[in-house]
Amino acid sequence: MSYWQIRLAGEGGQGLILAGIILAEAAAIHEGKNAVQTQSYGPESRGGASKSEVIISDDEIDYPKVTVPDVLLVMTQVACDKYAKDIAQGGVLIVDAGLVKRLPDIDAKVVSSPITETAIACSGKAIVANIVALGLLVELTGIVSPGACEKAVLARVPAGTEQLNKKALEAGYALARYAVPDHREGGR
Amino acid sequence: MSYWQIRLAGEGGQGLILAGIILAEAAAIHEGKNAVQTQSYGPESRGGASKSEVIISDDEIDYPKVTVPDVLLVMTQVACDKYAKDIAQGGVLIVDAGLVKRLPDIDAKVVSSPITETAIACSGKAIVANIVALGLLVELTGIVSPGACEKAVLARVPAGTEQLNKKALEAGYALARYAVPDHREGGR
Amino acid sequence: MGYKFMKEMGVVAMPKKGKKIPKISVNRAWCKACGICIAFCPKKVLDPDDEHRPLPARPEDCSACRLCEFMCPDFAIEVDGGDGE
Amino acid sequence: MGYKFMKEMGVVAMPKKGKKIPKISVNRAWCKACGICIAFCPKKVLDPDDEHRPLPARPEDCSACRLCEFMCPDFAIEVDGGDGE
Amino acid sequence: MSEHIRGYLRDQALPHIWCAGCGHGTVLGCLLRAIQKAGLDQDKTVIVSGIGCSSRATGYMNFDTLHTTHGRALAFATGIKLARPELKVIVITGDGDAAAIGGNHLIHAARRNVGITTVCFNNYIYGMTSGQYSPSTPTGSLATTSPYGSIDIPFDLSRLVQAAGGAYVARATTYHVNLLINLIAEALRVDGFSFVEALSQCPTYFGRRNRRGTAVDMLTWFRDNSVNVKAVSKLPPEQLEGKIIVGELYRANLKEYTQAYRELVERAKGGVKR
Amino acid sequence: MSEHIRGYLRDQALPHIWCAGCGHGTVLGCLLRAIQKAGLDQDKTVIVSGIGCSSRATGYMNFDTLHTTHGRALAFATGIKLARPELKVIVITGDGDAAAIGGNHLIHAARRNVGITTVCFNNYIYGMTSGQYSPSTPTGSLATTSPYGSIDIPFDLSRLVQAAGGAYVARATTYHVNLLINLIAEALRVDGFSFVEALSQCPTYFGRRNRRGTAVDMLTWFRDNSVNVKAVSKLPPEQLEGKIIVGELYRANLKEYTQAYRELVERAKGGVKR
Amino acid sequence: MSGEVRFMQGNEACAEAAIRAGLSFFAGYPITPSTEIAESLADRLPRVGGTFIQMEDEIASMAAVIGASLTGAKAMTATSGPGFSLKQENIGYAALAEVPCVVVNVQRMGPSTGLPTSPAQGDVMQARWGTHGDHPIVVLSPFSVRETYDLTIWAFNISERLRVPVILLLDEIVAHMREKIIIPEEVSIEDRPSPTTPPGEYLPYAPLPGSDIPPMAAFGDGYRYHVTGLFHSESGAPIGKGEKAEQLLRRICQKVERRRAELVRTQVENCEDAELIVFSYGATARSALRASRNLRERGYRVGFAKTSVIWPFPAEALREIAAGAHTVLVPEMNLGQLVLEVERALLRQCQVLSYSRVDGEMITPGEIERRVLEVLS
Amino acid sequence: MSGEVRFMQGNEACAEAAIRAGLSFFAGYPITPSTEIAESLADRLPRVGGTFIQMEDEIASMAAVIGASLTGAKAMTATSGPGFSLKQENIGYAALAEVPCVVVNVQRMGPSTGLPTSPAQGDVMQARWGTHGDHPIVVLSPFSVRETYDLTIWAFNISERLRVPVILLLDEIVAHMREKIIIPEEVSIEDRPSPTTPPGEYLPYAPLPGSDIPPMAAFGDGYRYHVTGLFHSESGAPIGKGEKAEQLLRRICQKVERRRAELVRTQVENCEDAELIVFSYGATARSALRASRNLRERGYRVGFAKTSVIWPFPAEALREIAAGAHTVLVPEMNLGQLVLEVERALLRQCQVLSYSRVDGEMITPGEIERRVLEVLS
Ligand SMILES: Cc1ncc(C[n+]2csc(CCOP(=O)(O)OP(=O)(O)O)c2C)c(N)n1
Ligand SMILES: Cc1ncc(C[n+]2csc(CCOP(=O)(O)OP(=O)(O)O)c2C)c(N)n1
Ligand code: SF4
Ligand code: SF4
Ligand code: SF4
Ligand code: SF4
Ligand code: SF4
Ligand code: SF4
Ligand SMILES: [Mg+2]
Ligand SMILES: [Mg+2]
Repeated sequence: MSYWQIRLAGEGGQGLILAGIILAEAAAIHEGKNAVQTQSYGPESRGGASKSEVIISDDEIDYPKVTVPDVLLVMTQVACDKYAKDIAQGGVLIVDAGLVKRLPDIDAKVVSSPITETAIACSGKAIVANIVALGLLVELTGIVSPGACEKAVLARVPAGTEQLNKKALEAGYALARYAVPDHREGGR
Repeated sequence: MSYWQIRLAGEGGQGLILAGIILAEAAAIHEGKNAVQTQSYGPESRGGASKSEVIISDDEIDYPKVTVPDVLLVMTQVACDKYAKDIAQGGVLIVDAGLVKRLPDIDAKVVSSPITETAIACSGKAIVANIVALGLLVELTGIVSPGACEKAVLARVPAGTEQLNKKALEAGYALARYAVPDHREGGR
Repeated sequence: MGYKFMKEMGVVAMPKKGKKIPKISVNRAWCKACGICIAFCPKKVLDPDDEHRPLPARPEDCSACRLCEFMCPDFAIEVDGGDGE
Repeated sequence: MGYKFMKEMGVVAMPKKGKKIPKISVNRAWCKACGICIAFCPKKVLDPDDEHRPLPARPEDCSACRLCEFMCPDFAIEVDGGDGE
Repeated sequence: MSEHIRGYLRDQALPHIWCAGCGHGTVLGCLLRAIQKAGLDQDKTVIVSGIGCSSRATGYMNFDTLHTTHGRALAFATGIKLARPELKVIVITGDGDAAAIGGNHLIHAARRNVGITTVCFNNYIYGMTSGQYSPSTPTGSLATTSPYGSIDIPFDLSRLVQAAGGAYVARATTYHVNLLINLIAEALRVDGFSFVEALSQCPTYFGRRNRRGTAVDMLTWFRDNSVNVKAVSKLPPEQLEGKIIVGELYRANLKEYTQAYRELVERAKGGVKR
Repeated sequence: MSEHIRGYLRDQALPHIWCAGCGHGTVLGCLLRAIQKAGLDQDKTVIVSGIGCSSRATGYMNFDTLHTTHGRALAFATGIKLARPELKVIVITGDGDAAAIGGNHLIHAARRNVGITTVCFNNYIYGMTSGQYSPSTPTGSLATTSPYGSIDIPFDLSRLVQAAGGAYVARATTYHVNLLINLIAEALRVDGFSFVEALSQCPTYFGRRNRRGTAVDMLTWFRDNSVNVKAVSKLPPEQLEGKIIVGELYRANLKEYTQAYRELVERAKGGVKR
Repeated sequence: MSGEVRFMQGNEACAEAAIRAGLSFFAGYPITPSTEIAESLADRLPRVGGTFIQMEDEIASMAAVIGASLTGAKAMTATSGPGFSLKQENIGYAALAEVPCVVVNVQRMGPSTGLPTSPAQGDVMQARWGTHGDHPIVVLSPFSVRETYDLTIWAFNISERLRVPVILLLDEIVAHMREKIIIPEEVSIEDRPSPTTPPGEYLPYAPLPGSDIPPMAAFGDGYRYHVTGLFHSESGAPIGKGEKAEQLLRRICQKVERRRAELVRTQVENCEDAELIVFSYGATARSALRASRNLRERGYRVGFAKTSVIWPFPAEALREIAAGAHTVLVPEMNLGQLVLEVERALLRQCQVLSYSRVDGEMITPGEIERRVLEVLS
Repeated sequence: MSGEVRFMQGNEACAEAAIRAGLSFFAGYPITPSTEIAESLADRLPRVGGTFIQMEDEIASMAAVIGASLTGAKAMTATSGPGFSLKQENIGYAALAEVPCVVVNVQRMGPSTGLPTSPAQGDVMQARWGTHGDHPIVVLSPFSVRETYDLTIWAFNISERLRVPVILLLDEIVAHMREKIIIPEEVSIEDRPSPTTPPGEYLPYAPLPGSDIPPMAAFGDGYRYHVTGLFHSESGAPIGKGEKAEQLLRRICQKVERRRAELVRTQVENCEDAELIVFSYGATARSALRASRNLRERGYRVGFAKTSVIWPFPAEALREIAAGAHTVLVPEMNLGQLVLEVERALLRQCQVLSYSRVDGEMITPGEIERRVLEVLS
């Protein structure tokens, strides 16, 4: 698949915009692909829902917005309820197990992992949950290589936090290996 | 003649704008005719040349500017030099004899009268020269009746100056009777 | 125009002893857990709950000065009664 | 860039006696006859001509204080020389 | 009293959009309490605001409310007050709204002494647009448009207004809630232009970027760095250095503009020209 | 000296458009003499003006000159000064231009203390548009838009600027030519924002309508109604009532804005953030 | 027609008519050639108990007018090019918040300070498009003092009825020209729709059933409602993007679009059999009228048409007027602005030519005649 | 193409490209969604020795930019709808005084405060007609981050070469979208023409022989010349009405008109045999491109065309592109603005349809496809 649509949704402060940018940069800068990242702004510039979308493609990307996400990461129940139904048939839904309790009944792989919990466990801070999620997503989908992803992470995070974020990323990779895809068939 | 084009030209402070308005009002309000008055503004709102134009007609007036004046009153040499050539064939050029020394060589009746001098003589003030000129013009041309003109003057001048202006107007009428039309034929 | 303030009203302290104990009401739906009321209560009446919202832990100490109410940026805490003011 | 100030220069006073008499130049093309120089000359050097422009009537009294020059709104009067300043 | 301010809020519009710990809610609360204290008629009071986080306050207030364009609240309010002088007109504005783009309307409303009470929610920053420096940002502060520290010298807003005119100028912070209520109530009683500078905290942008800590920390800083105007004369200059002077700063007895206009109308109707 | 100011004029543009007796020519003359006195480099001095009779002055001055839009001269000038700080930048403005539509730019230029010398030709009126009242018109004056006498309270422009910021504030009238020359020369020497309020006569509109007589009468009035700031402390308040205080009114030692910016650039190039 | 005979300037007529239409609030800032409007009203309004204020600038004037209108006053401001540019932001506010107001722009030669005392018609497109975003607007332009009087009253009526800002576009010639006018004894005056519901039930942005215009309560009358320049719900509360937002914008723009037919006001002479029609507006129409008459007298099949409504542009009406012509000539004191609309209206049916003059002088009948003869030959 | 690979926002690309083009002065006032441009430059400019200043408002920002440009600096400001309305008066000044400058307007939903964070294309007509009086202007609108970079540089080049203000019309989508771009290693940079005469002989508004653009001296370089917003002679001195005034206005407007052909920049796909062409600009062109490709894949004879230059509108180029089509569909995030120009360009050759959306959301390819299919069926 050379055309990926990815949506990361949650709330302000979870760092999902940054995660989307890093993912896109991994593809665009480190793997020579095309990528576009967009995000939604609320009527106010802060707080509330947050959504970051990424398209990654070998070809030119014309329409820049995600219509049918192949991969959907949700970090709040609200985001899950709102976006799960949009996902592509056979796509991947990744949820933070600690934050999303009600899983939707959709035709997609559903991966529920303790993302924030893992972030706290590996670094003591929930703030790197976005990087954990990114590692998980990359490892599960193979959209970009782990090497490209790591380079992209290190290029973006604040100086002095490289080790912390690298650990978080690796924790995300590890999570993926333990993840139990909760794959169900069936109508809604 | 039911369509008169009149131009009054001189410099700021001579009251020619007001004279034009009074003439137009005499026709429009007191004689039931149509009238339009326009004036030219310099690039600055004060000083310098001043021009007031009036059209009086029994019919509707479409184009509001004077193109070929039937009557031209000039109160400076500059105005005379600038506008005399525009005058209608057989029109009337009225000049203040004290202010305009060089008369043009045109196909029109030229009346040179001591307007400002008369104003000073009859009232002690040059300021009513515009009303003297108006009286002279009205009496010479018959554009409006003396009665209408007097009403129009009295309606416009500042309270307390009615007598002064009436005297000036009458002095103008009187001047007309002594005026020597300096009528010459000839090309320029 | 209705007023939904009470709808999600939080913990209400119960009168204790003979002293008139102020009623401290927290609107949990509006409270944004900023901690201002807790920090500036001169009598240390309020404790944070696990979501950092105020819990009137010691209402009997409350002087009904209403500083918490006045300082709260979210109209989320109200103090009624008491001998204060 | 040329300067046409002198072009229409007006009356110039001639030196008299031993004292160095200031040269007072009036540019009649620029002068607007406002009367300021005449009114405020502390030595009453200037008289109005029949067009109300200044005429250096008593240049020998001039102290070359240049008030007339500084106050003139039209750059129309200049004072040179003299023992003043 | 608390019963009462509920009626001053549009409950269906709440909770408000302001961030957790934002001082603007506190200032709004103080304003509503002052309105109550001053006994204003809710149907005869109009609240006007510009654009900014602070200016969103009007949307929550159960009065005739007008949320205008950025910086122009006082000009709109002047129209309201002049067209219907019996109304009480209150302007809510921010430091950016009042003093950056709106600075001219502020000094002119003050100059004319038109009967408007202005409450400026001064948080030293443009909150709404995510944290650019404002004309009240202290020199050296970080903001998104001053990544190397602001080199601008801030206005002393209260001093500026006083120099422009007006009848009443006062200042307090979100820490001084009782004082603020009283000062606004007094401003509402004044006949003429009154101005209350309410220093407010923006923990999200000004606080975070300048390492001022939480809302609680910022309020604590207000507490520790303010001096009441009544104490000023008793303190040595060193102790006033960098301090916020709170309290009533200025009062003048000048004719209110619509009153002067009413007299003008009398003259005009009587045919008197001057 | 007189030889010299000729070179400061664009002679082909003269005589100027101002009315007979208009004070603006006098102020312009004083400004040119002050430029000479302060020894400015004619090629490195830029004069900027807004719109108004006063603002037409730039057209007569043999410098780089910029005649901008109404009220905005200081904002244009700020761009010039910041883009090329080595230039001396002078703003010529009127009371309407500076204080009505341009009030905000005035207080902000003062606040930032940007190195611009502003000379405000204050004639208490909008001359160019034929005599409407301005924010400096005395209460009660007649103007075309105040046929019943103005009810507006005027600004004290110098006081306003001082409250906004800046490094130097002074005032004189067209009667006080030597003083005015010296004050402007001093303003030009100051490093920072300097403001000179030059009271000027408009015999055509302000004078005529308010029966102030001829230009000579108006200058006489200036003479008889001014007090030098140095004498103020010696006079009882009654004698100061309604008087124009002339002289140097204010001076402060603050860092000039482009200097602060230069330091910021050093920091930024050095990679230091604050 | 009976009524008082007056001789007055266009600017004066505008001021007088405004008072006649119910004006009780004027805020302005002087600028040539509009200043006489403010000056007249400074004198007249206090005598009728209205309010005149000279604000600190044009932005503030526009703001004050909107504020005053919200209290129920009929309110107006007057300016010229530079000030009109400055008012644009708040004109957009009035359009979105549906606050009735009349803005007079007496056109002078631009751009920028331009030629401040010379006439022009250069703000025709700006009057329609000067503020950001799509918005409703009505623009009227008279060609005589009498029409200035009439259109001023109509401007207030339209503004009040549709809750839309109306621009009255004069030019320096019409504004400063003095003409005889007979003040009509009867004029019909319209007011904004008033709420029919009590305060508790009032929705400030909900049109009454069968209408597209919401009734408007006055501030101070107890309705306690919210007005904002943000997109808003029927209750006046700010809303975000989405269907409701689109509905709001479409409704306010449709208020004018839907009434295109009512907003036609043309004057036509000798067009039935004309092969060429001179189509104009404002003072230029005076020259066009004279030119067309002169040419008729000389036997040419030339017609005259003018429109008093600039926006919405009367495309349909013009198509009918010009049905038989092969050419429509559009003289304007600009580089060709309204002619762009004429082109869009007529391109499929005939040739459209622009005649423009931008030297600060009025276009003369003579030059129009010469141009027509060139075309016809 | 070789060069540094970057992943950046449209707003950032604009800031970076501006510096690349030689920007040394930026003055602005924050407003969503343009603020990142100011924020980037507040960080970047000091590091390259340039000047960043946040002014007290948008009017002052525009003024400061003009002032800076007169000293020889390449200068820019950035804003969004409300601020763009406020800048209009001074944009007209720059146009008349021929001061090069670039004004970025990141479009959000208007009118008024509108929907501050939602995209729109509602300022297309305002960008052309927002200031009073006829005036020259060039308006560019990119559809990608890469094109934002390129058009920003071009904007400076055009502005400098023609001495005309250039408006860069972004929309919130392009401004906030992040895309991969390869920073070109070579870019061509143009500067304003410099005087060839010594100071004493310099006429600031006299074009060089064979040119219509006067050379421009920098303030502070000893030329001592006068710049005014009044109509002026070649020496810069104010003039009154008359022939000279007309010549000035025509010359400055002709500077752009005459270069219409140079100012064409279109992108065309599958139009040769298309019966219907989707024509667009800005972010909407991305949807149009996708929609047209989808429809081609499904066998429909649909083409795509977009323009990067909004004004002067490329009417001639479009006529050629659409020579074989029976319909041109113009999707826009407004109520139909550029379609008005498309109509004037094409009315005599084919059907022109508008597709508009104004709810604050981007137009999707799907809705364009549906509309096209409706038309084709
Ligand atoms: C004409 C215009 N310019 C800029 C903006 C963008 N803007 C909105 S709010 C704001 C600043 C608000 O600052 P302040 O008044 O201090 O309010 P705060 O958000 O800090 O309470 C700005 C610049 C705008 N809406 N309109
Ligand atoms: C935006 C704008 N508004 C209004 C005007 C009209 N106007 C020109 S000069 C002026 C007032 C000038 O007054 P002041 O600055 O005091 O100068 P003076 O003529 O008295 O010297 C006005 C209102 C304008 N040119 N531009
Ligand atoms: S009323 Fe006073 S004492 Fe009681 S809880 Fe609130 S702040 Fe504490
Ligand atoms: S101050 Fe208000 S919002 Fe903050 S924690 Fe207390 S109740 Fe909650
Ligand atoms: S220099 Fe002084 S003394 Fe001499 S004429 Fe002039 S004002 Fe009089
Ligand atoms: S002051 Fe100047 S302008 Fe006035 S009279 Fe004297 S020389 Fe002439
Ligand atoms: S951004 Fe700042 S001012 Fe705005 S709501 Fe948040 S804390 Fe308050
Ligand atoms: S109108 Fe007044 S300010 Fe203007 S030139 Fe004449 S006297 Fe001077
Ligand atoms: Mg703020
Ligand atoms: Mg003045």
